[in-house]
Order: sequence, then C-alpha cells, then structure tokens
Amino acid sequence: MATLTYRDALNAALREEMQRDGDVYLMGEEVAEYNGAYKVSRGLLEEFGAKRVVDTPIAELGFAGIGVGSAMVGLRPVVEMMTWNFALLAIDQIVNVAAKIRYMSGGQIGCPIVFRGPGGAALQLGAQHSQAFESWYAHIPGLKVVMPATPADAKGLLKSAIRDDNPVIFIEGEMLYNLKGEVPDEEYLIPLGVADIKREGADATIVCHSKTVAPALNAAKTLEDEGLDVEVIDLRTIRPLDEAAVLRSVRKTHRLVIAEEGWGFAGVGAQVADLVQREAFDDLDAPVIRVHQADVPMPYNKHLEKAAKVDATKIAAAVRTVCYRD
Amino acid sequence: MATLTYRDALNAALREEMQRDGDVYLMGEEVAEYNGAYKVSRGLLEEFGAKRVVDTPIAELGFAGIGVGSAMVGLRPVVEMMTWNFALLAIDQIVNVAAKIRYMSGGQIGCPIVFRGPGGAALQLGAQHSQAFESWYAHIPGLKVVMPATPADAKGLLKSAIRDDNPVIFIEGEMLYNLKGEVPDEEYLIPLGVADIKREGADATIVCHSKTVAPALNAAKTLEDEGLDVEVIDLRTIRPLDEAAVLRSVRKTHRLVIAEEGWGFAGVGAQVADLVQREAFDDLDAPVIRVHQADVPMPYNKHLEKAAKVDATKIAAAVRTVCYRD
Amino acid sequence: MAVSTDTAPRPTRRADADAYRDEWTDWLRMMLLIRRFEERAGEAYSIGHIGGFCHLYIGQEAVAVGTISALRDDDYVISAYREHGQALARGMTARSVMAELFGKATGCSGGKGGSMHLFDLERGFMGGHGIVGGQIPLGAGFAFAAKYRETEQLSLTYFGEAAANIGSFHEALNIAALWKLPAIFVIENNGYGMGTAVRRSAAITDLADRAASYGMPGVVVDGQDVIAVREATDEAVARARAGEGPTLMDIRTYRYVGHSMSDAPHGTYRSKDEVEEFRQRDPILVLEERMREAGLLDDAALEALEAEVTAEVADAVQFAEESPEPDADQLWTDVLAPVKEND
Amino acid sequence: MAVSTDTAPRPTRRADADAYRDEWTDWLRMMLLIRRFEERAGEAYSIGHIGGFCHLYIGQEAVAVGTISALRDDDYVISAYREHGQALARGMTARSVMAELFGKATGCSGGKGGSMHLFDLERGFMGGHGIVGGQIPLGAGFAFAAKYRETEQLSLTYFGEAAANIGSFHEALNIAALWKLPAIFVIENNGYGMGTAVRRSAAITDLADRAASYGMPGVVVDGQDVIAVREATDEAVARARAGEGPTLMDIRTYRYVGHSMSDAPHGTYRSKDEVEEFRQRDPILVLEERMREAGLLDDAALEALEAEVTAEVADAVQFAEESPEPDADQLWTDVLAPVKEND
Ligand SMILES: Cc1ncc(C[n+]2csc(CCOP(=O)(O)OP(=O)(O)O)c2C)c(N)n1
Ligand SMILES: Cc1ncc(C[n+]2csc(CCOP(=O)(O)OP(=O)(O)O)c2C)c(N)n1
Ligand SMILES: [Mg+2]
Ligand SMILES: [Mg+2]
Repeated sequence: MATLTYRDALNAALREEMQRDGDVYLMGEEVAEYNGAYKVSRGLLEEFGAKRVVDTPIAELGFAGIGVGSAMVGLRPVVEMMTWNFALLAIDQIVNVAAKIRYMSGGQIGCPIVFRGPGGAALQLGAQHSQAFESWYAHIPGLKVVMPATPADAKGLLKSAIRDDNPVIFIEGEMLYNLKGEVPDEEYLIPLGVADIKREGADATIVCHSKTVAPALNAAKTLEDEGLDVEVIDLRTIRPLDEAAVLRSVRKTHRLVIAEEGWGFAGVGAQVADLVQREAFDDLDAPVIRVHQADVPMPYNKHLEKAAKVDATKIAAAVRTVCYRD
Repeated sequence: MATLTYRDALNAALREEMQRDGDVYLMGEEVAEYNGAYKVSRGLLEEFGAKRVVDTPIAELGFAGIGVGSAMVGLRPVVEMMTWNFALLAIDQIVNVAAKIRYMSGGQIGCPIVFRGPGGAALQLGAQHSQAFESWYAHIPGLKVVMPATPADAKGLLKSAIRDDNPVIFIEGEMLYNLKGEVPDEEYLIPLGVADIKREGADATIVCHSKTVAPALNAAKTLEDEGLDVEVIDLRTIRPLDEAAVLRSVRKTHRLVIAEEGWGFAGVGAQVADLVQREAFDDLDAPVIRVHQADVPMPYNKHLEKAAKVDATKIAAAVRTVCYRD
Repeated sequence: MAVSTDTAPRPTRRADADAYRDEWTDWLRMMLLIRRFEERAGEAYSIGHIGGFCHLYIGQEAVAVGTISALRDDDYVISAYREHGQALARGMTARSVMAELFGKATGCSGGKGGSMHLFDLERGFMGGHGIVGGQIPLGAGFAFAAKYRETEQLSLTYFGEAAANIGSFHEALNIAALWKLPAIFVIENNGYGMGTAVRRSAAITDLADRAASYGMPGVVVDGQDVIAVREATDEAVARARAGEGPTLMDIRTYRYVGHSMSDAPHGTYRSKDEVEEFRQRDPILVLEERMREAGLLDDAALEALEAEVTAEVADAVQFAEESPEPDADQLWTDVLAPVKEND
Repeated sequence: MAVSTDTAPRPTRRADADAYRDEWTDWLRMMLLIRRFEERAGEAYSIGHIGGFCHLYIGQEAVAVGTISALRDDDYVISAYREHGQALARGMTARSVMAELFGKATGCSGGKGGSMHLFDLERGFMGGHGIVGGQIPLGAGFAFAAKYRETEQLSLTYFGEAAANIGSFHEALNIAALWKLPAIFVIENNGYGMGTAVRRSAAITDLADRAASYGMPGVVVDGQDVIAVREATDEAVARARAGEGPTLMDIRTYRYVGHSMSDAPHGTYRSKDEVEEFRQRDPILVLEERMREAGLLDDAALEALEAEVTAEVADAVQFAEESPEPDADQLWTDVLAPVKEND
C-alpha cells in the first residue's frame, strides 16, 4: 500500500485509464498546459499529448456538449468542470442530452462520459463558489452520481466511472485534494452503487458522503468516549443509492443521523430519510435527524462560513439526540 | 364570482399588476406580438405597449440576466420561460445571481423578479419537454417557489409573487391552462407560503401540489365510497413550505401520502416525508408513502407516457396502503 | 413581403447549371417524398394519430436534399426538432420515421422519441433535438471524434436562424474553428423563429457574417435551389475533409406551414400574401423547371415519380398504423446501459 | 513576448495629447492608489488576513480610471472578480473595500461578499461577480432599466477577454444591440484567462471584430494609456447617451501578477521576460511622463501623491484590521427581503 493524496489518486486513475483505452481523453479549462486548476491532471499532457489532454476556452455549455457528442459516437471523454458551480452553465447538455439520449433514441445511442471536478465549499470562496449540487444530479434518471471521500475510493471509483457506459457525475472536493490515505499498489476497481461501512457500530448509524465522512468519523470517536458505539456508512455513490446498506445498518442500530455538506431542502438526506421511514419504519427507535449546511448562500466571512458548515460537533450533537442522550 | 380558465386568471393577474405598478413589465419569447406561446399574455401588448411587453430572442441566459439586472436596480420584471425545460439554460442567472445577490451584497441589492411559465409534462412532448424541476429550485435559499393548482390560486398567488421583493419561481402547467374555476370578482391576494386544505378529511392526508391536486381530489372521492375520509392539502407554495399545515393535518389523520408530478429521488415529497417523520414521528400510524413519476425520462408513446405519470388510481392505491386497506 | 424580405432566398448559384445533372432525378424524387410525407404526417396529426409537437418541413426540402447529398455515408448529421426531411434525405425509411411519429415500436426510436427525437445511429443520423441550439455543440463533438480518430468523417449540423442568437451557437462555433474541426454548420434560415422575424431577434440580419467572429467562411445560399445548395455544400465538405475547419452556411428558405401543427400558417407575424409569394419559388418547382429545360423530365416521368412517392408514403402510414405499440416494459428500458462486466 | 503579442497593447490615442489635462492629476493619484492598495492587499493575503480567492489588478489601472472617469455618478458599473480597482475608481473608499477583503462588518458588503463580491449600490457599483460572463447580461439589464425609465443613465460592463468566448457574451451583446440599450461593454484584455493566451481560446484574436456580429462599433484601445482609454470611452458614452446603442471596447492591457494570489506571476504559460517587458510600458509611468513633459508634475509633487495614497491605504488596512467581525446573526440575514405588508 502506498500513501497517496486524494489528488494523486485521481491523477493515477486518469493515467491508468488513459493508458488502458485510447478512446479516453480529458477535456476542460486549464487541464493541459496548466496541469489543472487544482493540479489533478498534472503530467498528463506530457504523457498523452494535446490530442488527449485538451484545454478548452471558458465555454462550459459548448465543451460539455462537445464531450457529450463525442461520447455519443463512442469516445469516452472525461470532462473536467473547474468547479461544479460553473457546471450550471452546462447543465442543459448534462440533463437534456447526456441523461436522456439513450432513452430518446430507443437504446441506440449511449453516452459514456464522466463529468468531474470539485463540488461544495472550500474556504471563504463566497456564495457563488461554494455550492453542493449532488441532490440535483441525483434527481435525474439516466445519470449516476459518485462522490468519493478517501484517496482509495477516489481512485477505484473514478476508474469504474470511466469504464461505465453511462454518464457519470463525479464530484470531488477542493478540501479533499490534499487528504492522504492508503491506496493499493495493484490495480483495482470499486463498483458504483456500493456504499462502504467506514466504521462498524451498534448504537446508531451516521450516513454521510464526501466531505462529511471525516467529521462523521471524528464524531464517532468523540461519542465512543461517551459510551456510544456509532456506525458510519459512506454512501460513495449517491445514485444509484445503496439502499440495502443503509437499511441493513439502521435495522441493526435503530437510530439514524444523515450528514451532508449541502442545503437541506430536498437534499440527498431527505431521500435517505424518506427511504428509511418507508422501509424501516418499525425498526426506528427515534426520528431520523439530518445535519446539513445552514440554509443560506455561503457567506465570505470565515466565522460565518464556519458556522454555516457541517462539522463533527454538529454531527455528534445529532447522534446524541437520536440516542436521547441530551 | 366569475368562472375563468387558469390561463385567463394568470392573464388578469398580469394585467392588474401592470396597471397598478409601472415598474412591472413582461419579457420573454413570443410574449408580445404572438400573445404568448400558450396565450397567457394575450392582449397585454395592445394594452401596455412594446416597452412593457417585450419579445426576446431565443437566449434564455441572456434575457434572464437582463431581467435580473433590471430587478437589481428596482424594476419588477416578470420573465416568461416558454417552458421550464428551457430555463436550464438560464439557471446560472437564477441560482448564482437572483438567489444570492441580496446576501452577497450584504442586503444592499434586492431582486424582485418573477420567473414564470409551464412546468412538467403535457401530452407526448417527449423527454426534453416533460420535466418537473420544482425540487431543484426549492433546494436553493434565496428563492421562493410557487405552484398554483386552480385559477383562483393562480391569480392570487401571481399577484403576490409580483409584489414580493424576492425572486419567485412561478411554475404553471400546460395541462392546467384550460382548467376552469371560480375566481373572485374583487381584487385579492393569496400570501406565499400558505398551503390550502382543498378537502377536509379524518382518515388520511394527501399532500400534493399543482397537477397532482385534481387527481388527489378524484382519489379522495373514490375512497369516500370505500369509507375512507381523506384530507387533501395543496401546498401551493413549495418554498417556503407551510410545514405547520402539513403537520397539523398529519397529527389529525396519522397517515400521509405525498403526490407530486416529478421524479422521486430528492423530490419535494422526500422533503415532506423527512419533515413529517422528524416532527410527527409518534403521530404516524404508518410509513409515509410517495407517489411520483416513473423514474425514467418521459417517453413519447402515449401509453408509456400514461404509465409513467401520476394519476388518481395510483394515489388512491397509496392511500389504501397507508390505511392498511390492501 | 414586408417582414422577412431581409432574409428572403435569393439566387446564389454560381457554377454550371448542369452540374450534378445525373443526380437531379434522385433529388426531385426525395424532395417530393419529403413533401408528401409531411402532408400525410399533417393529416395523421389532425386526426390524432400523431401527438405532441409536430414541426413540418414543407418548403424547406431543397436544404436537406442539397446538403445531405454531398455527404459520405459515414458522416454525421444532427438537427433540431424540424427534422423529418433530413431523416428521409439521410436514407431513413418513410416507414421507420412515420412509425416513430405514431409512437410505435417499429419507429426509428422505438416509439420513445417521437417527432422531435428521430435517431438512426447506423446512418449517422444523431437526432432530433428539442432544445434550441442544443445540437450545435453535439455536432461539433462528432467532428471532434472524427478528427480524434482521423477518419475524415465530418459532421453536418442544422439549426434554425433563431438559434444563431443563443449561447451554444457562439461557444460551439468558436471552439470548432479554434480546433479546426471537420464540421459544417447550417443555418436553416426560414425567416422566422415561431412568430419572430429575423430582424426582431438578431441585431444583424446577414447571419453568415457572424462567421467572421470565428475566422471561418460564412456563405449565404439560395435554399430554394437545390443545385445551389449542393454546390455550396461541396465547398464546405472539401474544406472539412482537407482539415481546413468548419464553414457556416446561411441557407435561405421558407416555411410554408405554421411553426408546428398547433400554429396557423400565417397570422399576426406574417401575411397570407407573403406565404403565397414565397410559394411561387417552390424548391420542387425550381428543380422541375430546370429538368424540363434540360429535357430530363416530362409530365409522364413526373407523374411516375409522384405515384412512386405517394405509394411509398401511403405504405408508411399503413405500416405505422398497423405496427404494434411498444411493450409496457419499454417504459423501464434504455434508462441506463445494460449492465456489463466492468472488464 | 511570444505568447501574447497578438493582443499586446499598442498606442491608439488619436486626439490632442493635452486633452483632459485638468484631470490628469486625479487620474495619476487614483492609479497610484489602486496600485498601492493592491500591493497591500497582496501582503494581507499572504499573512492570512484575507481569504478565499483574491485577484489583483496591478498593471491594469488605466482601464478602470480611464473608463470610469467618463461616467456620470448615476451610471452603473459592473465587473467580474478582479474588481478592486474599479471599485476604488468608482469612488468607494479604500476602507470599505479593504474591510470587505478582510471580511469585516464595515466592508462594503458587510463581510458577506468578499474580494469577488464588492457592492456599493449608492455609487452604482453593482459587483463583483464570480461566474465568468455572468455580469454581461446583468450590465445589459441595467441599461434596459435606464432606457425603460428614460433616465439617460448608462451601464459599463467589464469582463476579461476570455469571457468573450462564453455564451452570455453573445446573447447579451445581441440583445443590447437589437434593443439599442445604453451600454458599454469593456473587454479588459490582459492577454490571458488564467494560463490560457487569447489565441488558444479564441478563433480570432482581434476580439473587437466580434462587434460586427451585432452591428455595433468595436474599438481596440491602448489600455496602458489612460488618456487613450478615456478618449475612446467618451465616444462610447456619447453613443449610449444619444440612444445609438452599445459599443464594444477591446482594451488591451496586461496583468503583472498571477491570475490570483494562489498563482505565480509567471510559469508555463508566460515567461518572466514577457512580464518584465510589459512592465516597461506601465500605465502609471506613461501618464507620469506625459505630465512631466507638460510640466504638470515634478518629483516633489509625485512624492506628495505617493505619500497621500500610501497613507490612505495604510489607514484602510488599519481600519480593516480593527473593524469588528459581523455579528453571528448575520449568517441568517439578507437571505430574503425583510417581510413587508403585501400592500
Ligand atoms: C432553449 C429553447 N428555447 C425555446 C424553445 C421553444 N422553441 C421551440 S422552436 C422555437 C423557434 C426556433 O426557431 P428557429 O431556430 O428559427 O427554427 P425553426 O423552427 O424556424 O425551424 C422556439 C422558441 C426551445 N425549444 N428551446
Ligand atoms: C463560468 C466559469 N468558468 C470558469 C471559471 C474559473 N475562472 C475564473 S477566472 C477564469 C479566467 C478568466 O479570464 P478572463 O476572462 O480573461 O479574466 P481575467 O482573469 O484575465 O481578468 C476562470 C477560467 C469561472 N469563474 N466561471
Ligand atoms: Mg426559423
Ligand atoms: Mg484575461
């Protein structure tokens, strides 16, 4: 096992898949000569050349559509969105073409494309640059939505996403890029649609994904000292959702907290709460509680931003509540 | 009380508000000379002239931004989206500017704008023209989301939306435009954020909005003959959600079905289910059940389309389930 | 022709009028087929056999026939929602297109696409798209793939003149020119976007001039003269094949019918007289006369062609009527790719 | 200057070089203020007093000063995220801008906006926007409102040259020209969008030529000569006020520093030499020399100005440091308008 950053794990996944399949190419703003705004594509231009590592103008709608078009005829583009905030400009191509082309064409035309880049907030980037849109994409049939929390998951899931024959929304995190973790040396894939138990526990379940996984694990550690044994389930893939994994855990612990980075209304957590109350109604010993961003545009000021964000303290408090420990 | 169509009720609301306030203007594709693609703006060009009833090129991002800009400096635009499907191209201006400008500017700059037009499916318009995006907009702090189901509500809510100092997403329905109903003769407003009990009942609650209100009422009629007394709550406004009205009803009936037109994953119904299990956990005698569109892009074929859509039969079946009558 | 004279078709043919004469009969036949197909589609729509939106191509036939006849079989074609004519010109059978309009399982999209979403991957017919301008970046994407694979294929992208005001036009053309993609962008300029004349939606009415913003050639073409259309397309094709990059064609034509079946042929935005005037220079008549002059067509031959296409369309309608509806389980298929071994 | 010579600033001044001489001192002072302000902002960023993204304006001062000096107080100004200089040129105090960068309650956006989101409604400074191109339709919207109200106000919209490739540029300019809105669109052409030179992102490098797609005048302006900038802006202002519609200005300038504070001044995309070469024609030096020639400036006067602006900036930094953080409840305010009686 080597220790890699999340950034380098993604870089390795891209490199391996580009070596493996000549139809895979990377396109986006600053991905080539600049090595990527967040350096995820470092070195790929040198290795694969300008034909397969393509710098684009600032034209999200245009290059997303070009990527989708090339995927409709069999290439396997990886389209980098410098951040997912900017993908709002491209969302018509993602939702109206990538997600629907197979269905509209009666199964004739596929769209094996990966849209990837950092989502959610970093530090003090302000309202327009700090948004988590996973629940939007997960709302759309025809898309898959993947959000790795660790370097090992990032690599294995990105490789699977690139090999998947469907459009995949792959949401990373600027705050995760420097996260270090063990990554297997040999090649491996992690299947899409399979959640991961990041920590086993018996008293309560925390369902989380992406940036809420680390705080959830910290909260679990804190609660351990308080005599609470908490299970932490990392969804890893938001759509398709691993419903069985969530239900299995809740049927064991009877208590559930859902932590997500984004806003609450019709967020991913709302869907998980709906699922659990519907499928595990009698297993629940307490209402499901959600932890999510303050329901406001993200403020610039660092104290206000901190107050707006999900953290281990807020998650731990929610777990105490579902365990009637407060 | 006069009997008006939903279309004419909207038309009357626009006319009255434009007469009342010279800062209110209507802008969009084909709204002026063509009287609107769905004739909602019929006659407004003649009455108010080309300065206040403005035909635009096909450039949703551009004219949405122009509308937002004019609202930032105090005009009160009503921007018609020919359908909400096309608003995906304008969503950056709606989400990144209209919804955030007040917050980002520290309260200096408001955005009193209404975006309106038909949402959801009509008949056989295919995958790209048959989408319900209310859960997306309701996810965004800074926006209000309004979806009237009747002519009277359409008129009263549109007038309030135009007078509201916030950006309002006003979603109509092509299938509702010809719906007839009683509309008060004297001027009236219906406040945003207040649900309406469309039918009182004691045994179960159906929460619905827009196009699912009529089928919900039909289902209630059917179930009446089966001895079930069903309450029908029309949300009318999705954001801010009238949580009190929903909880009040559930605490009375102890059983809830949520019916919405759109897709299920992280839909409006997921949020309502989450709310109810959280706030009325012990009042529920059965899990909350949701009825929504089949989780697929909308097919063109009329039989497949019918099968994909929510109808009274599906809603009634769900009510029987929560009442353990099946 | 008050409102739209500024974009009215005008003669642009330059080369020998006899050029392509061995293809004329095929072209005439195809234009007739499209015309009759659309007429029958209109009838079927009015009696409820076709649903949703239905946008007819009547009056614009020379554009599809003149452009597509210049292509290789492995080139890519993509259009908007007014694409029946292009689908037929690309060699899709009247049966498969009519059946799709009827929503039948035998339709080119299995009944799941409909009039606005015709697809035939085998023939490189990539739709059929309903969001104005959405197909423009996609067309550039096919050209990107062709260049990536060095296949010398090209892509032909159709859109209405009103789509030249939307962002995707600008973004796609800039990138296509910057990367010298083998693409041809065809403004199918029928003078109106729904009820809006060009000069009410575009700050300049000679849309070909917008090519200069991307350093690509822009040409105005007489869309009612199939020979002129083919001539201009050949040049664009040559550029694309030679790796010289994209061309923007502003092909001037006219829509005789309403924007869609739910729209009257004329109304507040254009007069009956205007429509009548444009009908005088009908693309089918223009070629017909040229062929008669050249002694390649007489009444008998024309009647024979008419009989052929009428029969072909009648057969297509019958086929569509008799074809089965898609199975109920088709609702759930084609959302995602069939599950395969990841490796 | 390999990579970006194709868009390098070149002299464009036409009128009498003495024009505006009574304003020169103010301009020099403002350019110096911006320069020193940005230098101090850079320092404050490196020691963590400023967070997030911070895009400095160093090298581009003449653009903001030359354009904004031509405006009326009630005109509207809107820009992207590289807007500190324009905010100061518009008369916002160094205190209110620096405090905003520090995220303090006394900042022009109450600490909730930050470097990319400076606002001052009173001065018609409408932001500070972070989505490339997003401000272009907004600027057209202010012009729409001005025309609607017949106030003879106009809007001045800044964006980088890389934004000229995005859809909103095309849509907004077409509509603004079609409706003859009193708008001025300024391409602040510093040669690069992050690490991408113009010729790698635009199919043509003379972006002013894109004005022709909208039938509006497009002018190339020497952005390092504040007099030339003002001269060209006056013409655009005159057109707008006269109801003749928008103008596109391609103002050629150069960014001495990195794209943002997290980016090096030079790297793979441009050489140290190139940056040095451009620094030779510094906008402050250009005016300074002109003033010396004209006998309007000597060392003493310059030192006095320097001392003034240095003190002003120092005061702004101290003010920002000592200002309070926003109250915790500010997290929840300004999401929606304060509830008012709906009549
Ligand atoms: C983005 C978008 N906006 C609006 C519409 C509604 N609409 C469909 S066709 C059309 C007019 C298009 O005109 P043009 O591009 O000239 O094509 P034509 O119909 O004349 O062939 C409009 C406004 C749409 N489908 N997509
Ligand atoms: C729509 C969008 N895409 C990408 C970005 C990331 N980004 C921020 S600035 C920038 C470069 C813009 O260059 P230019 O327009 O020339 O302005 P400059 O920074 O040179 O002043 C990019 C790509 C963004 N903010 N918005
Ligand atoms: Mg047209
Ligand atoms: Mg730049």
